Amino acid sequence: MSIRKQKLSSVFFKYGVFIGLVILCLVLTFITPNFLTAQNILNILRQVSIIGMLAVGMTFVIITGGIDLSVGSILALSAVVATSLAHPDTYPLIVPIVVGLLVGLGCGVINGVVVSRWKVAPFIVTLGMMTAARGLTMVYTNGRPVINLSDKYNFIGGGYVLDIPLPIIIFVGIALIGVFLLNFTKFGRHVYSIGGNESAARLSGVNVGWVQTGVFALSGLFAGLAGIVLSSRVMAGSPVLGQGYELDAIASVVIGGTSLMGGVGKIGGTVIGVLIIGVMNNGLDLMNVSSYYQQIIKGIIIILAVLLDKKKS
Amino acid sequence: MSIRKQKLSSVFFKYGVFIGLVILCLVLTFITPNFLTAQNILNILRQVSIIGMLAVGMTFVIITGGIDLSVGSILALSAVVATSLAHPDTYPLIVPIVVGLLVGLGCGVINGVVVSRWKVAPFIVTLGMMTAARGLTMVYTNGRPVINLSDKYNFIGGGYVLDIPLPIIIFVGIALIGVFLLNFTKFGRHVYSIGGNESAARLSGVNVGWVQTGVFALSGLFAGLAGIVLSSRVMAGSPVLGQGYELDAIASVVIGGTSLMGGVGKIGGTVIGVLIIGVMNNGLDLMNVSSYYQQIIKGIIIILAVLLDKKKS
Amino acid sequence: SGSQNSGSAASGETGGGSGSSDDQITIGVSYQNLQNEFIINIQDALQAKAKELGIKLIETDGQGKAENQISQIENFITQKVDAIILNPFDKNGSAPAVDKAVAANIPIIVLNAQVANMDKVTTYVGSDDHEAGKIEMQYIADLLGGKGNIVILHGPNGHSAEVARTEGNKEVLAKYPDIKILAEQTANWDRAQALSLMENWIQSDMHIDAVVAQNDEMALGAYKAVEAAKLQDKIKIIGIDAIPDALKAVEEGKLVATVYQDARGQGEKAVEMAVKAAKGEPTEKTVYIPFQLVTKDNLNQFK
Amino acid sequence: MDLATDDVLQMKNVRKEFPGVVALDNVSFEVRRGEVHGLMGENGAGKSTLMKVLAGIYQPDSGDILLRGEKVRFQSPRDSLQKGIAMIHQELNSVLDMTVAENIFLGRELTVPGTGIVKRRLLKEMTREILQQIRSDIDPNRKLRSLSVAEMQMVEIAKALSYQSDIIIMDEPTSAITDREVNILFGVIEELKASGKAIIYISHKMDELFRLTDRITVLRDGQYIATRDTSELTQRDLIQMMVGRDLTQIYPKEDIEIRDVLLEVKNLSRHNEFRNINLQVRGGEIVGIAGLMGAGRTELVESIFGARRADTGEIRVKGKPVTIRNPKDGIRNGIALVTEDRKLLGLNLKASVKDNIVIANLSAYTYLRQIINFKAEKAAADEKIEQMNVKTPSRNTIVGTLSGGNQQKVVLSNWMLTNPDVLILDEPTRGIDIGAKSEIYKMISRIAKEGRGIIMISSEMPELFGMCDRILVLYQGEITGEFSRAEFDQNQVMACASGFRKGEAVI
Ligand SMILES: Nc1ncnc2c1ncn2[C@@H]1O[C@H](COP(=O)(O)OP(=O)(O)OP(=O)(O)O)[C@@H](O)[C@H]1O
Ligand SMILES: Nc1ncnc2c1ncn2[C@@H]1O[C@H](COP(=O)(O)OP(=O)(O)OP(=O)(O)O)[C@@H](O)[C@H]1O
Ligand SMILES: [Mg+2]
Ligand SMILES: [Mg+2]
Repeated sequence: MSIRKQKLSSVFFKYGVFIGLVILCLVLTFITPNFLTAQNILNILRQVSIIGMLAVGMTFVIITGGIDLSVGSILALSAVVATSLAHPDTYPLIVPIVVGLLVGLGCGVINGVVVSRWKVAPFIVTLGMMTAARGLTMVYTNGRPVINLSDKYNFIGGGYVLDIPLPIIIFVGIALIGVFLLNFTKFGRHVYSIGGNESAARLSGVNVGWVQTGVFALSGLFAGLAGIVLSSRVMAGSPVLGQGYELDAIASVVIGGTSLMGGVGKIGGTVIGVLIIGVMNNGLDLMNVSSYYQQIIKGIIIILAVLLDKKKS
Repeated sequence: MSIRKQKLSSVFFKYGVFIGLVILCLVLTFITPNFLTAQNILNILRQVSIIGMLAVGMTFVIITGGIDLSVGSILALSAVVATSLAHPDTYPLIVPIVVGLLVGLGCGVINGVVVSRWKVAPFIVTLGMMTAARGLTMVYTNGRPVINLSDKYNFIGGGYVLDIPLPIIIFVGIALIGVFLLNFTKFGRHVYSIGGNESAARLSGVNVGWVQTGVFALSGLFAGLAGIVLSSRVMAGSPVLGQGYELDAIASVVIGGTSLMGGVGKIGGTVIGVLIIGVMNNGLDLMNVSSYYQQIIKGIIIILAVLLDKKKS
Repeated sequence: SGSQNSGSAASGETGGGSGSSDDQITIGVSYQNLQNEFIINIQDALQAKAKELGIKLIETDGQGKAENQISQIENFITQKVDAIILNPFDKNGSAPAVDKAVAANIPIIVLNAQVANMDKVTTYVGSDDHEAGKIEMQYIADLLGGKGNIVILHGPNGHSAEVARTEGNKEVLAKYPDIKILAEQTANWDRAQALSLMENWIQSDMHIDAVVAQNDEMALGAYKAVEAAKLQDKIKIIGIDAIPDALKAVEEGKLVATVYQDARGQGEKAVEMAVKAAKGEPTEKTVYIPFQLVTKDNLNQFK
Repeated sequence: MDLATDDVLQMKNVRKEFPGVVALDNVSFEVRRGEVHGLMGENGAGKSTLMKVLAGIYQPDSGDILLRGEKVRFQSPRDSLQKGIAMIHQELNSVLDMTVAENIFLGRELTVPGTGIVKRRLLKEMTREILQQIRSDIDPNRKLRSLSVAEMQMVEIAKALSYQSDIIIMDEPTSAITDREVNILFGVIEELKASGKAIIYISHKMDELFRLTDRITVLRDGQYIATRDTSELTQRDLIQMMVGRDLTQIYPKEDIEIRDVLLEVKNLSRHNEFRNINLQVRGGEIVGIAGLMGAGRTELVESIFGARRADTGEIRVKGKPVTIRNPKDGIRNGIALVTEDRKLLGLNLKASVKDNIVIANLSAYTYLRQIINFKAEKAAADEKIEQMNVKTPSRNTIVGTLSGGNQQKVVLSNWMLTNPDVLILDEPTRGIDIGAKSEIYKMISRIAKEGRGIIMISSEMPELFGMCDRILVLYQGEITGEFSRAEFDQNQVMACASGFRKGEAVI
C-alpha cells in the first residue's frame, strides 16, 4: 500500500510538469469547448513556436550554468536586418535568411567570447548585449518598422506545408536539432559537463571556452531564426519585436525542469515548459480572463511549476 | 620603478570604478559647459535617487548570492496603493506612506519566504513576483493612473529641504542605513557569510532562512519607498511605473563591484555604480545624443565596468 | 480611482456557454495594450455599449505586441465569433491579423489605429493619429508666431501612434522654416522619463520656447521639470489624449492645450458596426471620429 | 643509454607566483621511467602547484619542462593529457549528474567519424573493462551523485589510468577510500611500475610512502629541499626534511582528570543512517569514534549538533534533556562541531580570518545583540590567532589564501570562541601535514585540560589510539564496540569496524 503510494507520487514527481500539462489540457477541454480542436492545437503550437526556438537555445546556455538575456534584442536585430533585404524584387530569399541568421550568430559569438575569454558573468554580458543590440536595431531602422516584404519572405511565418503552419515545422526541427546536439553528440556531453562541474570538465581536457562560445552562438543563431520567422509572421521588421521574450524563454526552460545552477536539463522538458505557458495563455484567453489576472496567474504558475519540479529529487 | 608601476595600477584597479566615474565627470565637464553646475549635479542626484534606493536593497540580495527581479513591479504596486490613499483631504500623510511601505515589505517577505522555505531559486521566485505584482497593480487600478494627490504627498518627491531636493536626502538616508546594516551589524555579517558559504554559515548557527527573508524584505521595503517617492515626483500613481528598473538596479550593483556569485560587495560601490549610470544618461542627454546611441553606449559600459572590476583580483 | 472592479473578466454578460451555439452575438476584441489609459477608456465604452445591446464580448490584450494580436485573432476564429474588433498595436505587424479574419469570413472592425491593409477591413472606426500630430503642432506654430525653438517628446519608437504623430508633427513643421527642433527623443509615453529628459535638456542651455509631447503623460512630466526650473511662463507645453490630469492642467494653464480623442465615441461606434456586420447588414467603410483641440476656452465640453 | 634509469621527465627551475605568495621558487624535479616517486611537504609547500604546472593547469612564471628530453609548454590540461600525463586530483573532480561512463570518457568521447555522434554503447563496454582493472563492478550507467565518496574516488582513479599515460600523478589518492581499495590501488601501481610507467605519488601518510615509493622528493615553503632514495630514509629524517626541525612526540596525550558527564546521548536513531546510539562524554575526556568510510559517523555527530534532526532518542547536556533542531540550538547548548570538509562546510573562503573566527559567537561582540563592537571583535580574533598559532599575515587576510593547516586552526578558533562544553571534531587532521597535525593535537589536549569534553572522529587508527581515552566503533550505523584506553587493540577495533561485535571471537 504505502509502497504503491510512494511509487505513484514518485511517478507524479518524475513526470510532474508533463502531468501538469496533461491536467491543464484536460481541464481546459472540459471548460472551453473550443480548446480541443485541431485548429486550436495548431494555433497554440504556432503561437509558441517563436518562444520555443528561443527556449531551445536558452536550454543549452542554462545547462552550462549561464543565462542569455539578449535573445529578445538579437531577435529584433536579426529581424530588421533580414527584412531590410527582403523587399520584393530585390535579393533572392536566401539572402535575407542567411544574413539574418549570421547577425544572430554574430551577436551570440560576441556574447560567448566575452563570457569565455574575459570571464564576465553571462548575466552581465547578455544584459549589455540586450541593451546594445536593441540600440543597434533602432539605429539601423531609425526606429521605424521595415515594411513591404516579398511574398516569399512572408511565407516563412505565414505559410503552410501539408496543412501545417510552417513556424511549427521550423520549431519542431529546431527542437529535434536541439535533442540531437544535446544528447547524441560530444558537444552535448561537454555542455552538461561544464554546467555540472566546470573545473572537472576543464581538467578532463574539455575546451570550456569553445563550448561556452558554442552555446551562446547557438542561442544567438536560434534567436536570429526566430527573428526571421516572427518578422515574416507579422510581415514587418519592427524594431520593438521580442521585447521581454527572454523572460518567457527562461521561464519555459525552468518550468521544464532545467536547473539554473546548470548541469541538468532536457530539451523535452523545455518543450513541455513552452507548451504549458502557451496552453495557459490560450486557455485563459478562451475563457476570457482579463489580461491583468492572467499576469497574476502566470506569475504564480512559474513559481509553482518549479516548486513541483524541486520535489522530484 | 616596477614596484611603483605595479602599485599605481593596483590602485587603479582597486578604485577602478571610482576612477572611472571621476574620468567620466572630467570628460563631461570639458565637453559640455553645463555639466558641472550645482543645479545639474542636483539634477543627476535626484534622477538617480529612485534607482539608487532599489540598488541599495538589491546589494543585500546579491551579496547573499540571490537576485531580485521584482523590485520594479513592487515599486508600482506600492505606488498605486499609496497614492490611492493620498487624495487631498482624506487620510493624514502618514497613512499612504506606511501602507505603501507595508505593501513593499509584504511582497519582499513573500519573496524571501518562498526562497528560504521552499528553496526555489531567487531568479524564479522574483520573476514570478515581477509578473504577479504587476498584474495586481493593474487589477488594483484597473489600468488607470491614480491622480489628484494631496500637496503634502507631492512634496515627498517634489519638495526641497534646505535647497536640496527631498528624494536626494531620502536616497542618502537609505544608503547610510544600508552601510550601517551591512557593515556595522550582525545581520550584515550574516549576509556576507551566507553569500560566501551558505552551508558553513548554517553550521555556524546563522539562521539562514531569516537572513534570506530579511534581505528580500529589505529590498521590497526600499522598493516600496522608491514607489512612494517616484509616484510623488510624477504626481500620479501610474500602474506602469518602474518597468525595467530591476535591470538598471542590478547593473548599478554589479558595476559597483558586487559579485553576482555573492559573498562580496559594498554599498559604496553600488552608489558609485548608480552615479555612473546617472552621469552617463545625463551627459548623453546634455550632448543631445540620440537615445538609440545611448542604449548602445550603455550596453557597452555595463560590460566594460565589470571587466575593469574583474581585473582587480 | 483605485477601484477594484476588474475590467474585462466581468465583461458584459456571463450566462451560457461560450462560442456560437446560442443565437447571441459574440464579438472578439483584441486591444493593443491595456496598460494604456486611453485604451482602457475605449474598453469601458465598448463594454458599456455591449451590455446595452446584449452582446457577448471576448476581450484579449495584445500587451503591446503585434504577434500577440495575430494569435488572438486566430483564437477568435477557432471560437467562431461573429465579428472581430481589432485595435491594432502596429500598423504593419497587426495587418496579418486582418488577413486571417478576412480569410475566415469573419467581419473585422479596426478600431482607433490603422493597419497597412485598410482596403480589406470591413469598417474602420477611429481617428487619425497623423491628424493629432498636425493639430498639436499647428497650434504651437500659431502660438509661436511661426518662429522659435521647440523640443519633441516622442512615444516609443516604432509604435504606430508615435510614427503617425511624428509624421503629423513634421508635416506642419515643414511649412515653418523658422521653427527649430533643438532636440527630440523618446520618453516612451512615460511621465518619469519625460521629466528626467526635460530636466537634462533645460540644463544644457537650450532656449526652449515650446515642448511638443506626443501624449499627455509626457507633457505633464515635462511641465514638472519646467516648473522646477521656474520657466513655466516661458515655455509652452502641449500634449495629446485629454486625460483627466491633462484637462486639469489645461484649466490651470500648465499646458497650453491638449488634443481630445473621443474614446467613448470610438468604442460605441465600433460595437455598433460590429453588430451590424455580424447580422450581415451593410456597414460604412469608414467611421471617422475627429480629434479636437482642447484649450482653456472650450475646456468645459470635454469634462 | 639505459632506458630504465633515464629521466622521462625533468622540471627545471620552475617558479610560480600567486598574488602575495611564491608557491614555487626555483623548484627542480626529475622522474624516471618505472619508478614511484613520492612528493612530500607540509601543507602549502607547493606540491599540488608543482603538479598542476605539469598538468597544464597553471603556466609557470619561469622554468622549463622537459618530457623525454624534449622541451614542452602546456597551455591547458588537454595539452598535457595528449603528451601522456594524467593526474588524479587532490579534490574530487567528477561531474555529479553524469554517469560513470560519461565521466571517464569526458573530453575524449569516441564518435562516429565526421558526425560528432557519441558511440555510447562502446564507451559503456570500455568503461566496464577499465573498472575491471581496478576490480570494481560499479555500473557504468550510474550517476556519480549516487556513488559513495570512495566509489567516486575509484572512478577518478580508473579514469586517470585509462588514459594509458606514461606519467601518472596521484595527489593524495587515498584520503577518501577504504583499506580494501587502498590495497587494490597499490596493486595497480605495482603493475604500472612494472610496465615502465612513472608514478608521482603525493601523500601525507608516511607508511604509504615508505611502502610504495622508490624515491622521495621533499618541498618546503615552495622550495626544493632534496630527493632521496626511500630505502636510505627513516621516518625521522623525512620529518626533519619537511618541517626543518625535529618532531619527537607527535601525540601529546596527557593524563587529565575525568570529570562529570557533560553530554549524554540515549537511543538516538535516524532513518537509514544510525540506530540506537548511546554514548557519554565527560569533562576532560576525549572519546574517539572509529569506523569505515560510510559507517555513519558524520551523520551521527551532525545529528547531535543539530545539523540534522534525529528521528528518535534523547540528548542530555549536563544532565538536562535538551531539544536540538538546528545548529543554533547546538551552539546554545554548548556543543561545537568542526566539520570534516572545511572548505565546503567550515569556512567562508571569501571572508577574512577575523570574520571567520568570530562568526559563530558574533553575538558576544555586539551592543544590543546587533551592532558590532569592532574593538571586542578584533581583540577576540587576535587572541585566538595568537593562542592557536594561526600563521596569517594579518587578521584581515582572506582565509582562502591560507594553507590547509592554518585554515583548520581558524575553524578551531571559531568554535573555541563559543566556549563549548563539548567539542566534536570530524576528521580534524584530514589532508593536514604532520607539523600542523602535531600542533592541532596539542590544542586538542589543551582543550581537554580545560575540562571540556571532546568527541573525535578519525579514520586514522594511530591518531585515535594516540589521543583518545575511549573509542567507540561504528559499523553501518550501530555501535559494535567500546574500548577503554587499556583495551586499545588494532585488530579488535578493526574487527568491530567490519561488523563483528566486541568480544565475538575473531582470533
Ligand atoms: N590558485 C591559487 N591562488 C592563490 N594561491 C594559491 C593558489 N593555489 C595555491 N596557492 C598557494 O600556493 C601555496 C602552495 O599550495 P599547494 O596547494 O601547492 O600546496 P600543497 O603542497 O599541495 O599543500 P597540501 O598538502 O595542503 O595539498 C600555498 O600557499 C597556497 O595557499
Ligand atoms: N548527500 C548525500 N546524498 C546521498 N548519499 C549520501 C550523501 N551524503 C552521504 N551519503 C551516503 O551516506 C553514507 C555515509 O556517508 P559518510 O561518508 O558521510 O559516512 P561517515 O561514516 O561519516 O564516513 P567518514 O566520516 O569516514 O567519511 C555513504 O554511503 C554516502 O555515500
Ligand atoms: Mg595539495
Ligand atoms: Mg563522513
